[in-house]
Amino acid sequence: MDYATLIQILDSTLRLATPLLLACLAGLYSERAGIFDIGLEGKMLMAAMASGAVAAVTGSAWAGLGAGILASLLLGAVHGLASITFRGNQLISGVALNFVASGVTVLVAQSLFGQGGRTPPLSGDARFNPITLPFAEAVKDVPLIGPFYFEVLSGHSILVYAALALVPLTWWVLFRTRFGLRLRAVGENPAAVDTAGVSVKGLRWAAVAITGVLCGIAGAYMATALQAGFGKEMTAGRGYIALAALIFAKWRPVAALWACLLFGFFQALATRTDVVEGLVGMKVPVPFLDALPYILTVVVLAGFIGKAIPPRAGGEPYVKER
Amino acid sequence: MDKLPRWADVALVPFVSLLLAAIVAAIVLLVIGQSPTEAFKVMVEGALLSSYGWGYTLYYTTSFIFTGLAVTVAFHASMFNIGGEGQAQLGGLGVALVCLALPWPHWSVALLAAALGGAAFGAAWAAIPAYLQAKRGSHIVITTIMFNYIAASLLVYMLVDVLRPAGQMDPATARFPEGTNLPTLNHIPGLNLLFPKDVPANVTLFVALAAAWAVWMLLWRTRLGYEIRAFGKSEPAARYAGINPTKIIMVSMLISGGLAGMMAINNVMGESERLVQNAAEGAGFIGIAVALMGRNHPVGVLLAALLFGFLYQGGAELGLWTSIPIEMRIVVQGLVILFTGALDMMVRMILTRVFALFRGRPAAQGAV
Amino acid sequence: MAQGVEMTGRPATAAPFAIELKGISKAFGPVQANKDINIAVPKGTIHGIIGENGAGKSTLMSILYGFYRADAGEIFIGGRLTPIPDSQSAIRAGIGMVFQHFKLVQNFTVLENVVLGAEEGALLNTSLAKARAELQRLSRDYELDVNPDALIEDLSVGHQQRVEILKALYRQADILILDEPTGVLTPDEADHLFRILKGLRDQGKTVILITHKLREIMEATDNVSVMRRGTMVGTVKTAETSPEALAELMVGRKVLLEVEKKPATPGAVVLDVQNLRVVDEHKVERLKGVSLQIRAGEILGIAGVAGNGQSELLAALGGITKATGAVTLKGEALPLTGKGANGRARREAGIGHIPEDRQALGLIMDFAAWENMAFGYHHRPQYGAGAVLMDNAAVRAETDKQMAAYDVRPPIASLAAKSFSGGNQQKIVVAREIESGPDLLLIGQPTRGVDIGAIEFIHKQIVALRDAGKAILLVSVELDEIMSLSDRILVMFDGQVMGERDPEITNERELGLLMAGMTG
Amino acid sequence: EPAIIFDLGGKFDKSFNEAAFNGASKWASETGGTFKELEMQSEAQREQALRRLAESGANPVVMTGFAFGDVLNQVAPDFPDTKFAIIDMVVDQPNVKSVVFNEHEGSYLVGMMAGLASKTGTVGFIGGMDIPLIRKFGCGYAQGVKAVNPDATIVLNMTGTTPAAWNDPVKGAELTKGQKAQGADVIYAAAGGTGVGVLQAAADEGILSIGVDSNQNYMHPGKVLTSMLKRVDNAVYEAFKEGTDLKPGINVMGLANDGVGYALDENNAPLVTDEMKATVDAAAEKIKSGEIAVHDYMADNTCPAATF
Ligand SMILES: Nc1ncnc2c1ncn2[C@@H]1O[C@H](COP(=O)(O)OP(=O)(O)OP(=O)(O)O)[C@@H](O)[C@H]1O
Ligand SMILES: Nc1ncnc2c1ncn2[C@@H]1O[C@H](COP(=O)(O)OP(=O)(O)OP(=O)(O)O)[C@@H](O)[C@H]1O
Ligand SMILES: [Mg+2]
Ligand SMILES: [Mg+2]
Repeated sequence: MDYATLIQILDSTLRLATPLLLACLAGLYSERAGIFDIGLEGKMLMAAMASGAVAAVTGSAWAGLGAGILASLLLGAVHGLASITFRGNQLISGVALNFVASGVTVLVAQSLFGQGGRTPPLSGDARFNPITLPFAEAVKDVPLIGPFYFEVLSGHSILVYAALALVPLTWWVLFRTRFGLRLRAVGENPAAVDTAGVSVKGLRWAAVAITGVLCGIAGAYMATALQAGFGKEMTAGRGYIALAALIFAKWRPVAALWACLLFGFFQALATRTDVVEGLVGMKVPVPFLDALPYILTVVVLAGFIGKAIPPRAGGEPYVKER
Repeated sequence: MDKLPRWADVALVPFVSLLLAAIVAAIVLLVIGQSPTEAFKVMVEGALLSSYGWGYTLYYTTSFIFTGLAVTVAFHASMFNIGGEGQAQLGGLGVALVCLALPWPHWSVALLAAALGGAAFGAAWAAIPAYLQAKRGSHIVITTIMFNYIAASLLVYMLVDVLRPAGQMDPATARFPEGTNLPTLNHIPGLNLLFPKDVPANVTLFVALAAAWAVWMLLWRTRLGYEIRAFGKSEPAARYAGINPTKIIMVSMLISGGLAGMMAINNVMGESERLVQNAAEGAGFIGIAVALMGRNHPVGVLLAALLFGFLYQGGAELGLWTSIPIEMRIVVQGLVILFTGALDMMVRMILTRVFALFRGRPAAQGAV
Repeated sequence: MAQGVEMTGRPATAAPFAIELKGISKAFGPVQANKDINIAVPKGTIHGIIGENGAGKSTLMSILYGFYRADAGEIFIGGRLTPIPDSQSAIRAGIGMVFQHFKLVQNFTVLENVVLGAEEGALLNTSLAKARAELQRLSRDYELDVNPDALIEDLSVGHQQRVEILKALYRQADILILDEPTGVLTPDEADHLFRILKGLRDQGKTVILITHKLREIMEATDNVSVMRRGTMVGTVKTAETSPEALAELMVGRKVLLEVEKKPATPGAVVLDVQNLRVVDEHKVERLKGVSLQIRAGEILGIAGVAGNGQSELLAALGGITKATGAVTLKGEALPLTGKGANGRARREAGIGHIPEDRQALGLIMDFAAWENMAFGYHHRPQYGAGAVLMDNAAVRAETDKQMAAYDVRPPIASLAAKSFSGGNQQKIVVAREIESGPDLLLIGQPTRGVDIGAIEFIHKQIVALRDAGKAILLVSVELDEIMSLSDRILVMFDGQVMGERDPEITNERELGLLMAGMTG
Repeated sequence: EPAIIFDLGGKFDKSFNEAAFNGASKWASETGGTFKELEMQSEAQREQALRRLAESGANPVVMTGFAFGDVLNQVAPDFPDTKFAIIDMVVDQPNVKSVVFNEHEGSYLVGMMAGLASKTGTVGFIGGMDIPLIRKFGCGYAQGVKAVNPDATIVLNMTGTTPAAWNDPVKGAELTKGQKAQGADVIYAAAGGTGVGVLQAAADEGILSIGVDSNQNYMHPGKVLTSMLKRVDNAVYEAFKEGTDLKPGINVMGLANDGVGYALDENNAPLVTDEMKATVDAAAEKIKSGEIAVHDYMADNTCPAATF
C-alpha cells in the first residue's frame, strides 16, 4: 500500500468513523448513567430522516440539524419514560424503539415526498459542506505531513470536527466536572447518589437527553453531510457498531475515539478490497471485513483483551421500595 | 400498589397493551394522512377473508411460533435471546445443506433430517453466546446482537462464494430436489377443502404446534424445565439447590437456538424451497414481541403468533393495495414490543387505578 | 414491665431535643413497617435503638434521612418542624447517615465519594482540594484515618465505614445515624468505632446507634429506644435498665429460650472435616483451615459474629462453593471441587441444608409452595416418572402433608412463597429439609425473623431429628439459641475455629471473648 | 389491469427501477389505464408478491430484475392464463416474455465518451452487485475507453455481493473518492441506487460521472458527462401495451432497436463536444451494422479489456 492510498483510506476512515463516534459518545453518556441504550440506531435513523426532510424543505442544513436533534430527543424521551419513569426493561425498550424508527422514518418520508421513503437530494446550503482548514493549501506539498493535513484532516464538514472536539470535551465533563462525577456515580451506585442528596432521575434524564442530542447530530451527519439526503435504513447498523465500539472502548471517551476510528477503518477497507488483498496476500471475503467489528467486540466481551466491565448499575431501574 | 386479579394479569394487561399499540399506530396513520379504518379493513380482507390470506397468515404464524417459543424458553432461564434472527438464518443454512446433501426419498424423511439440521445449526449459533455468558459473564444480549450481524455476513459469504450454483446471479442456493418439497395445506387431504389453491402454509405448522406442546411439557412437566424456571427466577437459589448454572444457560440457549433454527423448515424448506439471503425476514425479532405478548407461555405464544401472522400478512396487503408503505407492520411490531415489554408497568398502573376506581365505588355506596 | 422504668417515649433529660419524631407511619404495600412512632433524642447524646429483625428500625431512620417518605407524621430538628422530603433536606438539616448497606461508589476514590453531592461549584478540582484538606483535619480530630486516594473496593469494611462517617462529617452533620454499624466489624474495629462515636458526642454531636447487641447498647449509649413490630415500645436511660429488661421489651414477653431436651447419646462420626479452606472471588481466604467432627445424634453449634466464616462453612459443606481440604460423610470422601461438588450431589449423599437466607437461597419466591417443597429434591424418584418427567401430583400430595404437619399458614399449596409471612416461609424450608431424611442437616440461622411460637416448634423439630440419630450442624448468631440447642459449641473467628466449649459449663462471657478472637 | 413489481432498489432509485416506472407511467398517461405496482422489501418475499399479483388477476405481470428469474420459473406454470414479462433475465416458460439488453453496447459508447473526456487518462467504473450482468456493463465500458485511448487506466470497483449493493450510496461515495484518489476523473456508475452516491460524490469532488439506465444528467447539471440509457421504460411500455397478448419468448434490446444508447440533453451539452459526439455516433453506427463487435462478458465470462 503506498502512501497516497493510505491517505485516501484514512480520509475515508475519518468520514465513516464520525457517525460511529457521535453515536458512541451518545451511548457513553447514557450507559455511564446506568441506562443501557440499544436504541442508538433508531435515534440516528430518526434524526437522519428528520434532518434530511427539514433540510430539503428549508434549504438549511442547520435547520435540518435542529430537526434531527429534536427527533432523536423524542425517541430518547420515550426511552427515558420506559426506563426511568416506569422502570421498564431498558433492553426491550431499545429494541422496540429501533423497530418503530425503522418503520416510521419510511412512513413519514414517503408521505412527505412520495419518493419511496427517500428525501429529495440535498445540495448547497442544505448540506454541511467540506471546510478547508487553515494553511491546508499552503502545507499541501510538504512531504508526509502535507498530504496528511490536506487530505485526511482538512476538507471535512463541520460536524466531523465537532465530533472530534466532543472527545476531549466528554472526557473533561466526565472526569473534571461535578456533573460528570455525579453521572458516573449514578451509573455505578444510584443509591449513593440518592443518599448524597442528588436526584437520580434528574441525572438519568439529563444523560438520556445528551444521548438524544448526540444521536441527533450523528443522524443529521448521515443525511446532510456524509450523504445528500435520507434513504431507507441509511444508518445500516451503525448504531450497533457504535455500541460495539463503546464496549470495545470500555466506556471511556478517548478509547471510544480509537475504537470508532478502528471500526471506521474497517469500513473504509471494505471499499478497498484491492488494498486488503495486497496487504494480506490473499482474497479476503468482504463479508468477513463487514463482520470484523462484531467479531472483535465478541472477543472483547469474552474478556480475552482485558475485561469490559459495564457500569455496575447499568440496565437496572433504580427502585427504592421493593 | 394494589395487586391486579390474575385474569387481569394474564389477559387484560396484554390486551390493553395491544390496544395502546393499536391507538398509537392509528395516530401514526392519521399523521401521514391515511385512514386507519381503511387500513384495518384491507388487512382483515387480505389476511383473514380468503383461503389465500389464511394460507399466508398461517405460514407466517408458523414461523413466529418457532421464534416466539425460542425467546420464551430463554426468557424462563432469564436469558434475553435477541439472537433469534441469526439463529434462524443459520437454521436456514442447516436446512439447505441437509436438503441439498442427498436425494431424499420422501418428504417426511427429509423433514425429519432438515428439522434436525436446522435445529443443530441454530443451536450451534446460540451456543457461543451461551458459553460466553456462562463461563465468562459476557452479556448475552450484546453477544447475540453481534452474532446476528456475524450470521448475516456468514450467510452472504456462504450464498455468494460457496453455495451459489455456477451461472446463477442472485445469491441463493440451488432449488432443493423434489423429494424435499413439503406438502402445503392444500395438499393435505381434508384441509384441501379449506385451501383449494396453492398456499405457502405447510405441514411445518403441525411441527410448530407440536413444538409448542413440547415446550409446555418441558417447562412445566419435566425436571429439566423445573430447573430452568428455578434458575431463571434466582441464580443463587438454583446454586443452593444443586442446579448447575452453566448447564442451564447452555441447555436453555441451545433449545432456544434450536427452536429458532427449526423455523427454517417452514420458510426455507416449506416455502421458498431454496435458501435466499435474509430468509428469516425479521421473524427472529418478532419472536421477542410474540413471547412478550404471549406472556412467555406456549399457549400465549400460539395466540400472539397468530396475531403477528395476521399483522404480517395484513401488512403485506397494505403494501400491495394501499399507499401505506409495508413498513407500517414494523411500526406496529415495535409498538407492541414497547407497550407489552418496556411500558408494562405503565399499563399495570393504569389498570390498577381503574380497578381501584371500580372497587372504590361500590364501597362508597355501601357506606351510605 | 421492666423494673421501675418510666415508659414515656421521652427520656428524662432536659430539652432541647436534637430530633423529635411525632406519629411517623410508613407502609410498604401490605407491610406496615412503622406505626405511629414517637421518639425524642436529646442533643449531645448517643441514643440506641434496638428491636428484632424487621421491627422497622432501618425504615424509621431512612425516613429521618429523607430516603423514604413517611405516610404520616412530623419531624422536628432542634425543636423546629422540618419536613424532610429527600436526602438533600436531611443533609441541610445537619443529618448524616451510615446505612446498614453502605452507599459508596465502589470504583471511586475515598475523596470522590466524600465530595459526591457536596461539591463546590461546577468544577471538581477546587472541591477535591478542599475536601482533601478537610479530610486531613477530620481524621486528625476523630481518629478517622483513611487514604483519600484509595479506591473504595480496595478498602476493608471497617475502612469503608469510616468513609461513610467522613462523608457525614464533611457535610457538617450534627446528627449522625448509624444503622447496625458493628454487624460487619471485628471487635477491634467496633471498639475503635465506639471511641470515635464518644469523641463525636463529646464535641456536642448527637449520635443514633441501631444495633441488635445489648452489650453494645449498655456500653455505648446514653438512652435507648425499643421497637417491636413497627411500633415504638419505649425509651429508657441506659444507666437505669438491664439487658434482660431490654430483651423483654423487644420481644414483648419474658424471654425463656430454654429448649427441653434429653442429654445427647452420640454415635459414630457422621461428618469429618479436616483443614477446610475457602477462597472467595476476590481471592480472600474466608475459611482458614477448619477441622471438626459431628457424630450421629448430636448437635454441633457454631457461634460467632456474622462474617467470620460460618456462611462459607455452610456453603462449602452444602456444595454451593468450592473448597479445599478433606471432608468425609459416614466414611465416604466428599468431593470439594469439580463436578461432584454441588448441592444435588450433597443431597444425594444425605446432607440437608436449611440456608441462612431463606428468601435468597432456600426458596424461589415466585414459585408456589408445592414447587418449593421439591426444591433441591426435584430429582427424587418419588417426585417423578423416570429421569425426565416430574410428577407434580406427587409433589402436591407431599406438600399438603407437610403443610399440615408443620402448621404452615395458610395451608394453600398453590400460593406463591412470597405470599407467606417470613415465619411460614421458614417452616416450608424446615419441613422440606428435615422430612427429606438427611443423615446430616446443615442449619443456618433457623429462627431469624421468626416469631416465638414458630421458634419453639422449629427447635423441637431440630431436637427430634437429633434424637432420631442424625447429625446436626447449627450456625446461629443468636448465642441463646446456640447455648440452648447445642450439645457441643465451636466458636469461629476470622475463618478459624477458636475453640470448643461445653454448653453446660460455658457462659456467654467466655464465648464472647472467643468470638472476639481472644483465646485464653 | 397490468402490474409491475420493482426490485429491491425501489422504484425511485433514479435508475433501473425508475426507468421501469417511467415506462409504466407513460403507458398509463397515454391510455388512461391504471396498473398495480409493488416494491420488493426483501429477498424472501418475491414469490408471495408474484403470486399475490397473479392471484389478483393482474395481467400481464412485469418484473424488473434478474433476481425474479428463479421464482418466476416456479410461479409461471401455476398461472398458465397469466402473462409475465421479466427484464434482465431469461425464463423459459410458455407464458413468459424475457427482455434482455445489450448493455455492453451502450456501455461501450459511454466508455468512449469517458476516454475522450478524461484528462488524466484514468477513468473509473463502479458496479453495484458483483454479478456477470454488471461485469457486462464494465467490460463494454472498458472496451469503449480503450477504443479511444488504448493507454487509459480503468479502475473497477463493485459495491458488494448482495442486493444491498444496489442501495448503498455511502459506499458508492467512498468508492468514488477512492477512485478519484487513484486518478480517475470520469466515473461510470452501474449500481442502481448506489449510483446516487457516486454521482453526488463526483459532483462534490469536481470530477465527471456517467449515469446509468435512466437519463441521470439532470441530477447534477454540468457534472454528469452522460448516461447510459437502458430503455427499460420502453420494455415495460411495450409489455403493458401488448397487454394480455404479450408475446412470450426472448426479446433482445440493443443499439439496433433503440434498446440502449447514451443521453444527450441541455444538462450535459456543455460537456460533450461536437467531436466527441461525432466519434461516438460513428461507433454506434458501426456497432449497429456489425462492423464493431463489442464483446459480451456474459457470453464467456471473460473480458478482453479489463480484469475483474
Ligand atoms: N424498600 C422496602 N420495600 C418493601 N418493604 C420493605 C422495604 N424496606 C423494608 N421493608 C419491610 O419493612 C419492614 C421493616 O423493615 P426494616 O428494614 O425497617 O427492619 P429493621 O428493623 O431494620 O430490621 P433488621 O434488624 O433486620 O435490619 C420489614 O417487614 C421489611 O420487610
Ligand atoms: N407480598 C405479599 N403478597 C400476599 N400476601 C402477603 C404478602 N406479604 C405478606 N402477605 C400475607 O400477609 C400476612 C402477614 O404477613 P407478615 O409478613 O407481615 O407476617 P408476620 O406477622 O411478620 O408473620 P411472621 O411472624 O410469620 O413473619 C401473611 O399471612 C401473608 O400471607
Ligand atoms: Mg435494618
Ligand atoms: Mg415477619
